[in-house]
Amino acid sequence: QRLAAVQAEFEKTILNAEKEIQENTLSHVGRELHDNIGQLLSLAKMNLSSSKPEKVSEGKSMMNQIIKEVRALSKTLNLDWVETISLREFIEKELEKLQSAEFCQTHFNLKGKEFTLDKDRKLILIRILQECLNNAIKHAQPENITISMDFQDDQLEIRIKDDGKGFDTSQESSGSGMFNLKNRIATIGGNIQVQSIIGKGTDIKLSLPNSIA
Amino acid sequence: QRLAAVQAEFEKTILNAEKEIQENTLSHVGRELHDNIGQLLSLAKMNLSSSKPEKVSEGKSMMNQIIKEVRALSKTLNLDWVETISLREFIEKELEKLQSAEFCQTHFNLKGKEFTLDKDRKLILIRILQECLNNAIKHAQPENITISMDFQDDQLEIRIKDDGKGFDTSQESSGSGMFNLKNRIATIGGNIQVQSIIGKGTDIKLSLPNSIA
Amino acid sequence: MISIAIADDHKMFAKGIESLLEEEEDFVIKGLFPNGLELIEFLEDNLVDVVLTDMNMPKMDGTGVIEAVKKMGKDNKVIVLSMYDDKELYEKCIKLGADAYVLKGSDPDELIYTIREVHEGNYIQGFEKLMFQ
Ligand SMILES: Nc1ncnc2c1ncn2[C@@H]1O[C@H](COP(=O)(O)OP(=O)(O)OP(=O)(O)O)[C@@H](O)[C@H]1O
Ligand SMILES: Nc1ncnc2c1ncn2[C@@H]1O[C@H](COP(=O)(O)OP(=O)(O)OP(=O)(O)O)[C@@H](O)[C@H]1O
Ligand SMILES: [K+]
Ligand SMILES: [Mg+2]
Ligand SMILES: [Mg+2]
Ligand SMILES: [Mg+2]
Repeated sequence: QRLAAVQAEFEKTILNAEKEIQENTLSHVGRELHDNIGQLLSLAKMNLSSSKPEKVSEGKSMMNQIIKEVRALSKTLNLDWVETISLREFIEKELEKLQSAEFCQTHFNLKGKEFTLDKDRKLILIRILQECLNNAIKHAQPENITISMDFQDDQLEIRIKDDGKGFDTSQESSGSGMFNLKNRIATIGGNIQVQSIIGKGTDIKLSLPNSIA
Repeated sequence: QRLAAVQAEFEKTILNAEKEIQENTLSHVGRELHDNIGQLLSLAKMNLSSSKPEKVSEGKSMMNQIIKEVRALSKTLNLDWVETISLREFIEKELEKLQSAEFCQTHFNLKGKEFTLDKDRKLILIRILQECLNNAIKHAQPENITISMDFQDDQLEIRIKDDGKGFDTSQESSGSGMFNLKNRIATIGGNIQVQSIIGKGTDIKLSLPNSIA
Repeated sequence: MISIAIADDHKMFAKGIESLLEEEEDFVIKGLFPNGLELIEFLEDNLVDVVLTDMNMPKMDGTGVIEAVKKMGKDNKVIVLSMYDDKELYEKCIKLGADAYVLKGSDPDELIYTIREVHEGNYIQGFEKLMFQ
Protein backbone atom coordinates (compact mmCIF):
# COMPACT_ATOMS: atom_id res chain seq x y z
CA GLN A 1 0.00 0.00 0.00
CA ARG A 2 2.63 2.50 1.08
CA LEU A 3 4.95 1.21 -1.60
CA ALA A 4 2.28 1.90 -4.19
CA ALA A 5 1.97 5.46 -2.93
CA VAL A 6 5.74 5.99 -3.15
CA GLN A 7 5.72 4.52 -6.64
CA ALA A 8 2.87 6.84 -7.69
CA GLU A 9 4.77 9.84 -6.33
CA PHE A 10 7.85 8.79 -8.25
CA GLU A 11 5.86 8.44 -11.46
CA LYS A 12 4.29 11.84 -10.93
CA THR A 13 7.74 13.38 -10.47
CA ILE A 14 8.93 11.84 -13.72
CA LEU A 15 5.77 12.87 -15.58
CA ASN A 16 6.08 16.42 -14.33
CA ALA A 17 9.71 16.59 -15.38
CA GLU A 18 8.83 15.27 -18.84
CA LYS A 19 6.01 17.77 -19.12
CA GLU A 20 8.27 20.64 -18.15
CA ILE A 21 10.96 19.59 -20.60
CA GLN A 22 8.32 19.68 -23.33
CA GLU A 23 7.15 23.08 -22.12
CA ASN A 24 10.73 24.27 -22.39
CA THR A 25 10.93 22.93 -25.92
CA LEU A 26 7.63 24.53 -26.88
CA SER A 27 8.58 27.91 -25.55
CA HIS A 28 12.03 27.66 -27.11
CA VAL A 29 10.45 26.93 -30.48
CA GLY A 30 7.93 29.74 -30.01
CA ARG A 31 10.70 32.20 -29.24
CA GLU A 32 12.82 30.99 -32.15
CA LEU A 33 9.92 31.34 -34.56
CA HIS A 34 9.02 34.77 -33.33
CA ASP A 35 12.36 36.30 -32.47
CA ASN A 36 14.69 34.62 -34.89
CA ILE A 37 12.97 33.19 -37.95
CA GLY A 38 10.29 35.87 -38.00
CA GLN A 39 12.90 38.61 -37.88
CA LEU A 40 15.12 37.01 -40.49
CA LEU A 41 12.12 36.73 -42.80
CA SER A 42 11.22 40.37 -42.37
CA LEU A 43 14.78 41.39 -42.99
CA ALA A 44 15.07 39.19 -46.07
CA LYS A 45 11.84 40.64 -47.39
CA MET A 46 13.14 44.18 -46.95
CA ASN A 47 16.37 43.35 -48.70
CA LEU A 48 14.56 41.66 -51.56
CA SER A 49 12.36 44.69 -52.14
CA SER A 50 15.33 47.00 -52.33
CA SER A 51 16.22 48.69 -55.61
CA LYS A 52 19.91 48.00 -55.00
CA PRO A 53 21.06 44.76 -56.61
CA GLU A 54 23.53 44.01 -53.80
CA LYS A 55 20.70 44.20 -51.24
CA VAL A 56 18.62 41.87 -53.35
CA SER A 57 21.40 39.32 -53.51
CA GLU A 58 21.89 39.68 -49.77
CA GLY A 59 18.18 38.93 -49.38
CA LYS A 60 18.57 35.82 -51.50
CA SER A 61 21.44 34.49 -49.50
CA MET A 62 19.47 35.13 -46.32
CA MET A 63 16.91 32.68 -47.65
CA ASN A 64 19.51 29.93 -47.41
CA GLN A 65 20.12 30.75 -43.80
CA ILE A 66 16.41 30.81 -43.02
CA ILE A 67 15.91 27.44 -44.67
CA LYS A 68 18.77 26.03 -42.60
CA GLU A 69 17.40 27.46 -39.38
CA VAL A 70 13.92 26.09 -40.05
CA ARG A 71 15.43 22.68 -40.72
CA ALA A 72 17.47 22.82 -37.52
CA LEU A 73 14.47 23.97 -35.52
CA SER A 74 12.27 21.19 -36.81
CA LYS A 75 14.96 18.77 -35.66
CA THR A 76 14.86 20.08 -32.09
CA LEU A 77 11.21 19.02 -31.99
CA ASN A 78 12.15 15.39 -32.11
CA LEU A 79 10.38 13.90 -29.10
CA ASP A 80 12.81 11.03 -28.60
CA TRP A 81 15.85 13.15 -27.98
CA VAL A 82 15.90 12.42 -24.25
CA GLU A 83 16.43 8.79 -25.16
CA THR A 84 19.04 9.39 -27.82
CA ILE A 85 21.12 12.12 -26.23
CA SER A 86 23.60 11.59 -23.39
CA LEU A 87 23.68 13.98 -20.46
CA ARG A 88 27.08 15.26 -21.57
CA GLU A 89 25.81 15.91 -25.08
CA PHE A 90 22.78 17.71 -23.65
CA ILE A 91 25.00 19.99 -21.57
CA GLU A 92 27.32 20.71 -24.46
CA LYS A 93 24.38 21.61 -26.72
CA GLU A 94 22.81 23.93 -24.18
CA LEU A 95 26.10 25.71 -23.56
CA GLU A 96 26.63 26.02 -27.30
CA LYS A 97 23.21 27.65 -27.66
CA LEU A 98 24.05 30.24 -24.99
CA GLN A 99 27.44 30.86 -26.53
CA SER A 100 26.16 31.29 -30.08
CA ALA A 101 23.33 33.52 -28.91
CA GLU A 102 26.18 35.57 -27.38
CA PHE A 103 24.45 35.47 -24.04
CA CYS A 104 27.71 34.83 -22.25
CA GLN A 105 30.94 32.85 -22.43
CA THR A 106 30.48 29.20 -21.58
CA HIS A 107 32.90 26.55 -20.43
CA PHE A 108 32.64 22.81 -20.06
CA ASN A 109 34.88 20.49 -18.04
CA LEU A 110 34.75 16.73 -18.08
CA LYS A 111 36.57 14.50 -15.61
CA GLY A 112 36.60 10.76 -15.05
CA LYS A 113 35.19 7.95 -17.14
CA GLU A 114 31.69 8.71 -18.40
CA PHE A 115 29.05 6.19 -17.37
CA THR A 116 25.49 6.08 -18.69
CA LEU A 117 22.42 6.94 -16.66
CA ASP A 118 19.08 5.21 -16.86
CA LYS A 119 16.34 7.18 -18.58
CA ASP A 120 14.50 8.45 -15.49
CA ARG A 121 17.60 9.75 -13.78
CA LYS A 122 18.87 11.34 -16.98
CA LEU A 123 15.49 12.99 -17.46
CA ILE A 124 15.43 14.48 -13.99
CA LEU A 125 19.01 15.74 -14.32
CA ILE A 126 18.20 17.30 -17.69
CA ARG A 127 15.25 19.06 -16.14
CA ILE A 128 17.35 20.29 -13.21
CA LEU A 129 20.09 21.56 -15.50
CA GLN A 130 17.52 23.37 -17.60
CA GLU A 131 16.17 25.06 -14.50
CA CYS A 132 19.64 26.10 -13.33
CA LEU A 133 20.47 27.49 -16.76
CA ASN A 134 17.08 29.22 -17.01
CA ASN A 135 17.74 30.84 -13.64
CA ALA A 136 21.18 32.00 -14.72
CA ILE A 137 19.64 33.45 -17.89
CA LYS A 138 16.73 35.10 -16.11
CA HIS A 139 18.39 36.34 -12.95
CA ALA A 140 22.19 36.33 -13.07
CA GLN A 141 23.49 38.42 -16.01
CA PRO A 142 26.77 36.51 -15.86
CA GLU A 143 29.81 36.88 -18.06
CA ASN A 144 30.66 33.21 -17.74
CA ILE A 145 28.82 29.99 -17.11
CA THR A 146 30.84 26.87 -16.37
CA ILE A 147 29.49 23.36 -16.10
CA SER A 148 31.71 20.56 -14.86
CA MET A 149 30.94 16.87 -14.87
CA ASP A 150 33.03 14.65 -12.69
CA PHE A 151 32.37 10.94 -13.13
CA GLN A 152 33.76 9.40 -9.96
CA ASP A 153 33.71 5.70 -9.08
CA ASP A 154 30.76 5.91 -6.77
CA GLN A 155 29.02 9.07 -7.94
CA LEU A 156 28.52 11.70 -10.60
CA GLU A 157 29.16 15.26 -9.53
CA ILE A 158 27.88 18.15 -11.62
CA ARG A 159 28.66 21.80 -10.93
CA ILE A 160 26.93 24.75 -12.52
CA LYS A 161 28.71 28.01 -11.84
CA ASP A 162 27.95 31.52 -12.97
CA ASP A 163 29.76 34.78 -12.17
CA GLY A 164 26.58 36.85 -12.18
CA LYS A 165 24.59 38.76 -9.59
CA GLY A 166 24.19 36.05 -7.00
CA PHE A 167 21.35 36.01 -4.49
CA ASP A 168 20.57 35.51 -0.83
CA THR A 169 19.93 31.78 -0.44
CA SER A 170 18.48 32.24 3.05
CA GLN A 171 15.54 34.21 1.65
CA GLU A 172 12.32 32.34 0.94
CA SER A 173 11.75 32.33 -2.86
CA SER A 174 8.49 33.19 -4.58
CA GLY A 175 9.38 30.94 -7.55
CA SER A 176 8.97 27.19 -7.65
CA GLY A 177 12.03 26.30 -9.73
CA MET A 178 14.56 25.78 -6.96
CA PHE A 179 12.05 24.13 -4.69
CA ASN A 180 11.05 21.51 -7.29
CA LEU A 181 14.65 20.93 -8.13
CA LYS A 182 15.48 19.91 -4.57
CA ASN A 183 12.56 17.52 -4.39
CA ARG A 184 13.42 15.99 -7.70
CA ILE A 185 17.04 15.28 -7.08
CA ALA A 186 15.96 13.60 -3.84
CA THR A 187 13.49 11.42 -5.80
CA ILE A 188 16.38 9.88 -7.72
CA GLY A 189 18.53 9.56 -4.61
CA GLY A 190 20.75 12.55 -5.29
CA ASN A 191 21.76 15.66 -3.48
CA ILE A 192 22.01 19.38 -4.22
CA GLN A 193 23.95 22.23 -2.62
CA VAL A 194 23.38 25.83 -3.62
CA GLN A 195 25.94 28.49 -2.77
CA SER A 196 25.56 32.06 -3.87
CA ILE A 197 27.35 35.29 -3.03
CA ILE A 198 25.73 38.57 -3.97
CA GLY A 199 27.87 40.34 -6.53
CA LYS A 200 30.03 37.26 -7.09
CA GLY A 201 27.80 34.57 -8.54
CA THR A 202 26.17 31.24 -7.93
CA ASP A 203 27.64 27.77 -7.58
CA ILE A 204 25.37 24.73 -7.61
CA LYS A 205 26.66 21.29 -6.87
CA LEU A 206 24.65 18.20 -7.77
CA SER A 207 25.67 14.73 -6.80
CA LEU A 208 24.13 11.45 -7.79
CA PRO A 209 25.35 8.06 -6.57
CA ASN A 210 26.29 5.69 -9.35
CA SER A 211 23.77 2.90 -8.95
CA ILE A 212 26.08 0.51 -10.74
CA ALA A 213 28.99 1.26 -8.36
CA GLN B 1 -4.76 5.99 2.42
CA ARG B 2 -6.88 4.53 -0.37
CA LEU B 3 -8.22 7.98 -1.12
CA ALA B 4 -4.64 9.22 -1.56
CA ALA B 5 -3.98 6.40 -4.02
CA VAL B 6 -7.09 7.26 -6.03
CA GLN B 7 -6.08 10.91 -6.03
CA ALA B 8 -2.57 10.03 -7.23
CA GLU B 9 -4.04 7.93 -10.05
CA PHE B 10 -6.28 10.80 -11.05
CA GLU B 11 -3.36 13.22 -11.09
CA LYS B 12 -1.31 10.79 -13.18
CA THR B 13 -4.15 10.52 -15.68
CA ILE B 14 -4.33 14.29 -15.99
CA LEU B 15 -0.56 14.63 -16.28
CA ASN B 16 -0.42 12.00 -18.98
CA ALA B 17 -3.19 13.69 -20.92
CA GLU B 18 -1.40 17.04 -20.67
CA LYS B 19 1.85 15.46 -21.78
CA GLU B 20 0.20 13.85 -24.77
CA ILE B 21 -1.50 17.07 -25.79
CA GLN B 22 1.91 18.72 -25.77
CA GLU B 23 3.34 15.87 -27.80
CA ASN B 24 0.58 16.42 -30.32
CA THR B 25 1.44 20.11 -30.47
CA LEU B 26 5.14 19.40 -30.87
CA SER B 27 4.65 16.97 -33.70
CA HIS B 28 2.14 19.28 -35.37
CA VAL B 29 4.69 22.10 -35.27
CA GLY B 30 7.45 19.83 -36.52
CA ARG B 31 5.32 18.73 -39.45
CA GLU B 32 4.26 22.30 -40.26
CA LEU B 33 7.85 23.50 -40.23
CA HIS B 34 9.04 20.71 -42.44
CA ASP B 35 6.07 20.06 -44.68
CA ASN B 36 4.68 23.54 -45.06
CA ILE B 37 7.02 26.38 -44.14
CA GLY B 38 10.10 24.56 -45.39
CA GLN B 39 8.44 23.96 -48.75
CA LEU B 40 7.19 27.52 -49.08
CA LEU B 41 10.69 28.79 -48.36
CA SER B 42 12.19 26.46 -50.94
CA LEU B 43 9.70 27.58 -53.54
CA ALA B 44 10.29 31.24 -52.75
CA LYS B 45 14.00 30.70 -53.05
CA MET B 46 13.60 28.98 -56.41
CA ASN B 47 11.47 31.82 -57.71
CA LEU B 48 13.92 34.41 -56.45
CA SER B 49 16.78 32.68 -58.26
CA SER B 50 14.89 32.54 -61.53
CA SER B 51 16.16 34.46 -64.52
CA LYS B 52 12.60 35.56 -65.30
CA PRO B 53 11.72 38.89 -63.61
CA GLU B 54 8.06 37.98 -63.06
CA LYS B 55 9.11 34.84 -61.17
CA VAL B 56 11.40 36.90 -59.01
CA SER B 57 8.57 39.22 -58.08
CA GLU B 58 6.38 36.20 -57.36
CA GLY B 59 9.10 35.00 -55.00
CA LYS B 60 9.08 38.35 -53.25
CA SER B 61 5.36 38.33 -52.74
CA MET B 62 5.55 34.81 -51.31
CA MET B 63 7.55 36.24 -48.45
CA ASN B 64 4.42 37.85 -47.05
CA GLN B 65 2.60 34.56 -46.91
CA ILE B 66 5.54 32.84 -45.26
CA ILE B 67 5.75 35.54 -42.62
CA LYS B 68 2.02 35.12 -41.94
CA GLU B 69 2.29 31.35 -41.63
CA VAL B 70 5.24 31.57 -39.26
CA ARG B 71 3.30 34.00 -37.12
CA ALA B 72 0.24 31.73 -37.09
CA LEU B 73 2.36 28.74 -36.18
CA SER B 74 4.04 30.51 -33.32
CA LYS B 75 0.57 31.26 -31.97
CA THR B 76 -0.37 27.58 -31.86
CA LEU B 77 2.53 27.12 -29.44
CA ASN B 78 0.78 29.08 -26.74
CA LEU B 79 0.81 26.75 -23.75
CA ASP B 80 -2.26 28.19 -22.09
CA TRP B 81 -4.65 27.44 -24.89
CA VAL B 82 -6.32 24.61 -22.98
CA GLU B 83 -7.36 27.19 -20.41
CA THR B 84 -8.51 29.81 -22.87
CA ILE B 85 -10.30 27.69 -25.46
CA SER B 86 -13.71 26.12 -24.98
CA LEU B 87 -14.30 22.52 -25.99
CA ARG B 88 -16.56 23.67 -28.82
CA GLU B 89 -13.91 26.06 -30.13
CA PHE B 90 -11.33 23.29 -29.95
CA ILE B 91 -13.52 20.98 -32.01
CA GLU B 92 -14.30 23.65 -34.58
CA LYS B 93 -10.60 24.46 -34.99
CA GLU B 94 -9.58 20.84 -35.43
CA LEU B 95 -12.29 20.27 -38.02
CA GLU B 96 -11.24 23.42 -39.84
CA LYS B 97 -7.66 22.15 -40.01
CA LEU B 98 -8.79 18.87 -41.58
CA GLN B 99 -11.05 20.71 -43.98
CA SER B 100 -8.44 23.21 -45.11
CA ALA B 101 -5.82 20.49 -45.53
CA GLU B 102 -8.45 18.91 -47.80
CA PHE B 103 -8.19 15.72 -45.83
CA CYS B 104 -11.94 15.23 -45.92
CA GLN B 105 -15.24 17.08 -45.58
CA THR B 106 -16.06 17.98 -42.00
CA HIS B 107 -19.32 18.80 -40.28
CA PHE B 108 -20.17 20.16 -36.88
CA ASN B 109 -23.52 20.07 -35.07
CA LEU B 110 -24.33 21.84 -31.85
CA LYS B 111 -27.46 21.20 -29.79
CA GLY B 112 -28.65 22.51 -26.44
CA LYS B 113 -27.30 25.27 -24.27
CA GLU B 114 -23.52 25.15 -23.97
CA PHE B 115 -22.21 24.82 -20.41
CA THR B 116 -18.58 25.16 -19.38
CA LEU B 117 -16.43 22.28 -18.18
CA ASP B 118 -13.80 22.46 -15.48
CA LYS B 119 -10.21 22.36 -16.68
CA ASP B 120 -9.45 18.70 -15.91
CA ARG B 121 -12.53 17.38 -17.65
CA LYS B 122 -12.01 19.65 -20.65
CA LEU B 123 -8.42 18.50 -20.89
CA ILE B 124 -9.33 14.83 -20.88
CA LEU B 125 -12.06 15.37 -23.48
CA ILE B 126 -9.65 17.32 -25.69
CA ARG B 127 -7.16 14.49 -25.48
CA ILE B 128 -9.87 11.92 -26.30
CA LEU B 129 -11.08 13.92 -29.25
CA GLN B 130 -7.54 14.26 -30.55
CA GLU B 131 -7.10 10.51 -30.33
CA CYS B 132 -10.38 9.85 -32.17
CA LEU B 133 -9.44 12.32 -34.90
CA ASN B 134 -5.90 10.95 -35.14
CA ASN B 135 -7.36 7.48 -35.55
CA ALA B 136 -9.72 8.66 -38.27
CA ILE B 137 -6.77 10.32 -40.04
CA LYS B 138 -4.46 7.34 -39.65
CA HIS B 139 -6.83 4.47 -40.23
CA ALA B 140 -10.16 5.47 -41.77
CA GLN B 141 -9.64 7.31 -45.10
CA PRO B 142 -13.11 8.83 -44.70
CA GLU B 143 -14.88 11.23 -46.99
CA ASN B 144 -16.70 12.87 -44.11
CA ILE B 145 -16.11 13.40 -40.42
CA THR B 146 -18.97 14.70 -38.31
CA ILE B 147 -18.76 15.79 -34.70
CA SER B 148 -21.92 16.58 -32.77
CA MET B 149 -22.15 18.14 -29.33
CA ASP B 150 -25.42 17.80 -27.49
CA PHE B 151 -25.60 19.76 -24.25
CA GLN B 152 -28.44 18.13 -22.34
CA ASP B 153 -29.66 19.12 -18.87
CA ASP B 154 -27.87 16.35 -17.08
CA GLN B 155 -25.09 15.44 -19.48
CA LEU B 156 -22.97 16.35 -22.46
CA GLU B 157 -23.05 13.93 -25.36
CA ILE B 158 -20.38 14.05 -28.05
CA ARG B 159 -20.41 11.95 -31.20
CA ILE B 160 -17.49 11.50 -33.59
CA LYS B 161 -18.53 9.84 -36.82
CA ASP B 162 -16.55 8.97 -39.92
CA ASP B 163 -17.64 7.19 -43.09
CA GLY B 164 -14.29 5.50 -43.62
CA LYS B 165 -13.02 1.93 -43.53
CA GLY B 166 -14.37 0.89 -40.15
CA PHE B 167 -12.82 -1.90 -38.08
CA ASP B 168 -13.65 -4.97 -36.04
CA THR B 169 -14.17 -3.69 -32.48
CA SER B 170 -14.11 -7.21 -31.05
CA GLN B 171 -10.47 -7.65 -32.08
CA GLU B 172 -7.79 -6.91 -29.50
CA SER B 173 -5.83 -3.81 -30.63
CA SER B 174 -2.06 -3.53 -30.67
CA GLY B 175 -2.26 0.25 -30.17
CA SER B 176 -2.80 1.99 -26.88
CA GLY B 177 -4.95 4.90 -28.04
CA MET B 178 -8.41 3.38 -27.61
CA PHE B 179 -7.46 1.62 -24.40
CA ASN B 180 -6.23 4.82 -22.74
CA LEU B 181 -9.25 6.66 -23.97
CA LYS B 182 -11.63 4.31 -22.16
CA ASN B 183 -9.70 4.56 -18.91
CA ARG B 184 -9.56 8.29 -19.15
CA ILE B 185 -13.19 8.97 -19.74
CA ALA B 186 -13.92 6.74 -16.74
CA THR B 187 -11.53 8.82 -14.63
CA ILE B 188 -13.72 11.87 -15.15
CA GLY B 189 -16.93 9.89 -14.61
CA GLY B 190 -17.90 9.62 -18.24
CA ASN B 191 -18.71 6.86 -20.65
CA ILE B 192 -17.68 5.80 -24.16
CA GLN B 193 -19.31 3.57 -26.77
CA VAL B 194 -17.51 2.61 -29.94
CA GLN B 195 -19.45 1.26 -32.90
CA SER B 196 -17.80 0.42 -36.17
CA ILE B 197 -18.88 -1.38 -39.31
CA ILE B 198 -16.26 -2.50 -41.79
CA GLY B 199 -16.74 -0.64 -45.05
CA LYS B 200 -19.21 1.78 -43.48
CA GLY B 201 -17.33 3.74 -40.84
CA THR B 202 -16.98 4.39 -37.16
CA ASP B 203 -19.29 6.06 -34.67
CA ILE B 204 -18.00 6.98 -31.22
CA LYS B 205 -20.31 8.26 -28.53
CA LEU B 206 -18.96 9.99 -25.45
CA SER B 207 -21.13 11.03 -22.56
CA LEU B 208 -20.22 13.03 -19.52
CA PRO B 209 -22.60 13.87 -16.70
CA ASN B 210 -22.97 17.57 -16.06
CA SER B 211 -21.57 17.95 -12.56
CA ILE B 212 -23.52 21.17 -12.10
CA ALA B 213 -26.84 19.53 -13.03
CA MET C 1 9.17 18.77 -76.35
CA ILE C 2 9.75 17.19 -72.97
CA SER C 3 6.48 16.20 -71.31
CA ILE C 4 6.39 16.25 -67.54
CA ALA C 5 4.08 15.06 -64.74
CA ILE C 6 4.44 16.27 -61.16
CA ALA C 7 3.37 14.65 -57.88
CA ASP C 8 3.50 16.74 -54.70
CA ASP C 9 1.05 17.01 -51.83
CA HIS C 10 1.96 20.64 -51.20
CA LYS C 11 -0.39 22.27 -53.70
CA MET C 12 1.26 25.63 -53.76
CA PHE C 13 4.70 24.11 -54.23
CA ALA C 14 3.46 21.92 -57.08
CA LYS C 15 1.82 24.89 -58.80
CA GLY C 16 4.92 26.99 -58.28
CA ILE C 17 7.16 24.38 -59.87
CA GLU C 18 4.71 23.97 -62.72
CA SER C 19 4.78 27.65 -63.47
CA LEU C 20 8.58 27.81 -63.24
CA LEU C 21 8.93 24.94 -65.68
CA GLU C 22 6.19 26.17 -68.01
CA GLU C 23 8.41 29.10 -68.85
CA GLU C 24 10.76 26.78 -70.72
CA GLU C 25 9.87 26.50 -74.38
CA ASP C 26 10.72 22.82 -74.65
CA PHE C 27 8.77 21.77 -71.53
CA VAL C 28 5.11 20.87 -71.33
CA ILE C 29 3.42 19.96 -68.03
CA LYS C 30 0.85 17.20 -68.50
CA GLY C 31 -0.47 17.00 -64.97
CA LEU C 32 -0.15 17.82 -61.28
CA PHE C 33 -1.10 15.19 -58.69
CA PRO C 34 -1.45 15.45 -54.91
CA ASN C 35 -0.07 11.96 -54.25
CA GLY C 36 1.82 9.13 -55.88
CA LEU C 37 -1.25 7.00 -56.42
CA GLU C 38 -3.05 9.52 -58.60
CA LEU C 39 0.13 10.10 -60.59
CA ILE C 40 0.52 6.38 -61.25
CA GLU C 41 -3.14 6.06 -62.28
CA PHE C 42 -2.54 8.87 -64.78
CA LEU C 43 0.60 7.20 -66.12
CA GLU C 44 -1.30 4.01 -66.82
CA ASP C 45 -3.18 5.73 -69.65
CA ASN C 46 -0.80 8.53 -70.54
CA LEU C 47 2.77 8.88 -71.67
CA VAL C 48 5.16 11.44 -70.29
CA ASP C 49 8.92 11.74 -70.60
CA VAL C 50 9.82 12.80 -67.09
CA VAL C 51 8.12 12.35 -63.73
CA LEU C 52 8.95 14.78 -60.93
CA THR C 53 8.04 13.39 -57.55
CA ASP C 54 8.03 14.68 -53.99
CA MET C 55 9.21 12.32 -51.24
CA ASN C 56 6.63 12.73 -48.45
CA MET C 57 3.10 12.26 -49.73
CA PRO C 58 -0.03 10.48 -48.49
CA LYS C 59 -1.30 7.28 -50.11
CA MET C 60 1.91 6.67 -52.09
CA ASP C 61 5.21 8.37 -51.32
CA GLY C 62 8.22 9.10 -53.50
CA THR C 63 9.86 5.69 -53.13
CA GLY C 64 6.52 4.12 -54.03
CA VAL C 65 6.39 6.25 -57.17
CA ILE C 66 9.89 5.20 -58.26
CA GLU C 67 9.03 1.52 -57.79
CA ALA C 68 5.67 1.77 -59.52
CA VAL C 69 7.07 3.69 -62.49
CA LYS C 70 9.91 1.22 -62.94
CA LYS C 71 7.46 -1.69 -62.67
CA MET C 72 5.31 -0.27 -65.46
CA GLY C 73 8.24 -0.74 -67.80
CA LYS C 74 7.50 2.34 -69.87
CA ASP C 75 10.39 4.58 -70.63
CA ASN C 76 9.56 7.25 -68.04
CA LYS C 77 12.42 8.98 -66.27
CA VAL C 78 11.95 9.78 -62.60
CA ILE C 79 13.42 12.78 -60.81
CA VAL C 80 12.95 13.05 -57.05
CA LEU C 81 12.39 16.59 -55.81
CA SER C 82 12.97 16.32 -52.09
CA MET C 83 13.28 18.33 -48.88
CA TYR C 84 15.85 15.90 -47.46
CA ASP C 85 19.59 16.40 -47.98
CA ASP C 86 20.04 12.96 -46.56
CA LYS C 87 22.61 10.57 -48.01
CA GLU C 88 20.77 7.40 -47.06
CA LEU C 89 17.55 8.54 -48.63
CA TYR C 90 19.43 9.67 -51.71
CA GLU C 91 21.05 6.27 -52.07
CA LYS C 92 17.77 4.46 -51.49
CA CYS C 93 16.11 6.43 -54.27
CA ILE C 94 18.95 5.87 -56.73
CA LYS C 95 19.00 2.17 -55.89
CA LEU C 96 15.28 1.92 -56.56
CA GLY C 97 15.96 3.40 -59.99
CA ALA C 98 15.50 7.16 -59.70
CA ASP C 99 17.30 8.98 -62.50
CA ALA C 100 18.12 12.04 -60.43
CA TYR C 101 17.60 13.53 -56.98
CA VAL C 102 17.23 17.29 -56.69
CA LEU C 103 16.70 19.30 -53.53
CA LYS C 104 13.73 21.58 -53.16
CA GLY C 105 15.11 25.08 -53.07
CA SER C 106 17.74 24.34 -55.70
CA ASP C 107 18.46 26.92 -58.31
CA PRO C 108 15.70 26.56 -60.94
CA ASP C 109 18.35 26.45 -63.67
CA GLU C 110 19.81 23.41 -61.93
CA LEU C 111 16.44 21.69 -61.99
CA ILE C 112 15.79 22.65 -65.61
CA TYR C 113 19.25 21.46 -66.63
CA THR C 114 18.74 18.19 -64.77
CA ILE C 115 15.42 17.56 -66.51
CA ARG C 116 17.00 18.03 -69.94
CA GLU C 117 20.05 15.92 -69.13
CA VAL C 118 17.98 13.13 -67.65
CA HIS C 119 15.66 13.19 -70.65
CA GLU C 120 18.61 12.82 -73.00
CA GLY C 121 20.19 10.15 -70.83
CA ASN C 122 23.30 12.22 -70.16
CA TYR C 123 22.82 12.98 -66.49
CA ILE C 124 25.59 11.96 -64.13
CA GLN C 125 24.49 11.19 -60.57
CA GLY C 126 26.31 11.97 -57.38
CA PHE C 127 25.34 12.86 -53.86
CA GLU C 128 28.11 15.47 -53.68
CA LYS C 129 26.21 17.44 -56.30
CA LEU C 130 23.36 17.96 -53.84
CA MET C 131 25.56 19.80 -51.43
CA PHE C 132 26.10 22.56 -53.96
CA GLN C 133 22.46 23.01 -54.90
N1 LIG D 1 21.80 31.84 -10.94
C1 LIG D 1 21.13 32.78 -10.23
N2 LIG D 1 21.59 34.05 -10.15
C2 LIG D 1 20.93 34.99 -9.46
N3 LIG D 1 19.79 34.77 -8.80
C3 LIG D 1 19.26 33.53 -8.85
C4 LIG D 1 19.88 32.48 -9.57
N4 LIG D 1 19.12 31.36 -9.41
C5 LIG D 1 18.08 31.71 -8.65
N5 LIG D 1 18.15 33.01 -8.30
C6 LIG D 1 17.23 33.75 -7.41
O1 LIG D 1 16.49 32.81 -6.69
C7 LIG D 1 15.11 32.99 -6.86
C8 LIG D 1 14.38 31.65 -6.84
O2 LIG D 1 14.62 30.89 -8.02
P1 LIG D 1 13.48 29.93 -8.53
O3 LIG D 1 14.01 29.17 -9.70
O4 LIG D 1 13.00 29.14 -7.36
O5 LIG D 1 12.32 30.91 -8.95
P2 LIG D 1 12.16 31.81 -10.27
O6 LIG D 1 13.22 31.46 -11.27
O7 LIG D 1 12.08 33.24 -9.85
O8 LIG D 1 10.74 31.35 -10.82
P3 LIG D 1 10.38 29.97 -11.57
O9 LIG D 1 11.62 29.12 -11.60
O10 LIG D 1 9.29 29.35 -10.76
O11 LIG D 1 9.98 30.40 -12.92
C9 LIG D 1 14.99 33.75 -8.16
O12 LIG D 1 13.84 34.55 -8.20
C10 LIG D 1 16.24 34.60 -8.17
O13 LIG D 1 16.04 35.78 -7.43
N1 LIG E 1 -11.78 5.66 -37.05
C1 LIG E 1 -11.23 4.47 -37.33
N2 LIG E 1 -11.36 3.91 -38.55
C2 LIG E 1 -10.81 2.71 -38.84
N3 LIG E 1 -10.09 1.99 -37.96
C3 LIG E 1 -9.91 2.48 -36.74
C4 LIG E 1 -10.46 3.74 -36.34
N4 LIG E 1 -10.12 3.95 -35.05
C5 LIG E 1 -9.41 2.88 -34.66
N5 LIG E 1 -9.27 2.00 -35.66
C6 LIG E 1 -8.61 0.68 -35.59
O1 LIG E 1 -8.46 0.34 -34.23
C7 LIG E 1 -7.11 0.09 -33.91
C8 LIG E 1 -6.83 0.52 -32.52
O2 LIG E 1 -6.80 1.92 -32.38
P1 LIG E 1 -5.85 2.53 -31.30
O3 LIG E 1 -6.04 4.03 -31.28
O4 LIG E 1 -6.04 1.81 -30.01
O5 LIG E 1 -4.40 2.17 -31.82
P2 LIG E 1 -3.52 2.83 -32.98
O6 LIG E 1 -4.17 4.09 -33.47
O7 LIG E 1 -3.24 1.78 -34.00
O8 LIG E 1 -2.16 3.17 -32.21
P3 LIG E 1 -1.92 4.37 -31.17
O9 LIG E 1 -3.21 5.08 -30.95
O10 LIG E 1 -1.41 3.70 -29.93
O11 LIG E 1 -0.91 5.25 -31.86
C9 LIG E 1 -6.33 0.80 -34.98
O12 LIG E 1 -5.09 0.18 -35.21
C10 LIG E 1 -7.23 0.69 -36.20
O13 LIG E 1 -7.04 -0.55 -36.85
K1 LIG F 1 6.18 25.58 -72.00
MG1 LIG G 1 13.62 29.49 -11.88
MG1 LIG H 1 -4.75 5.62 -32.19
MG1 LIG I 1 5.20 16.37 -49.50
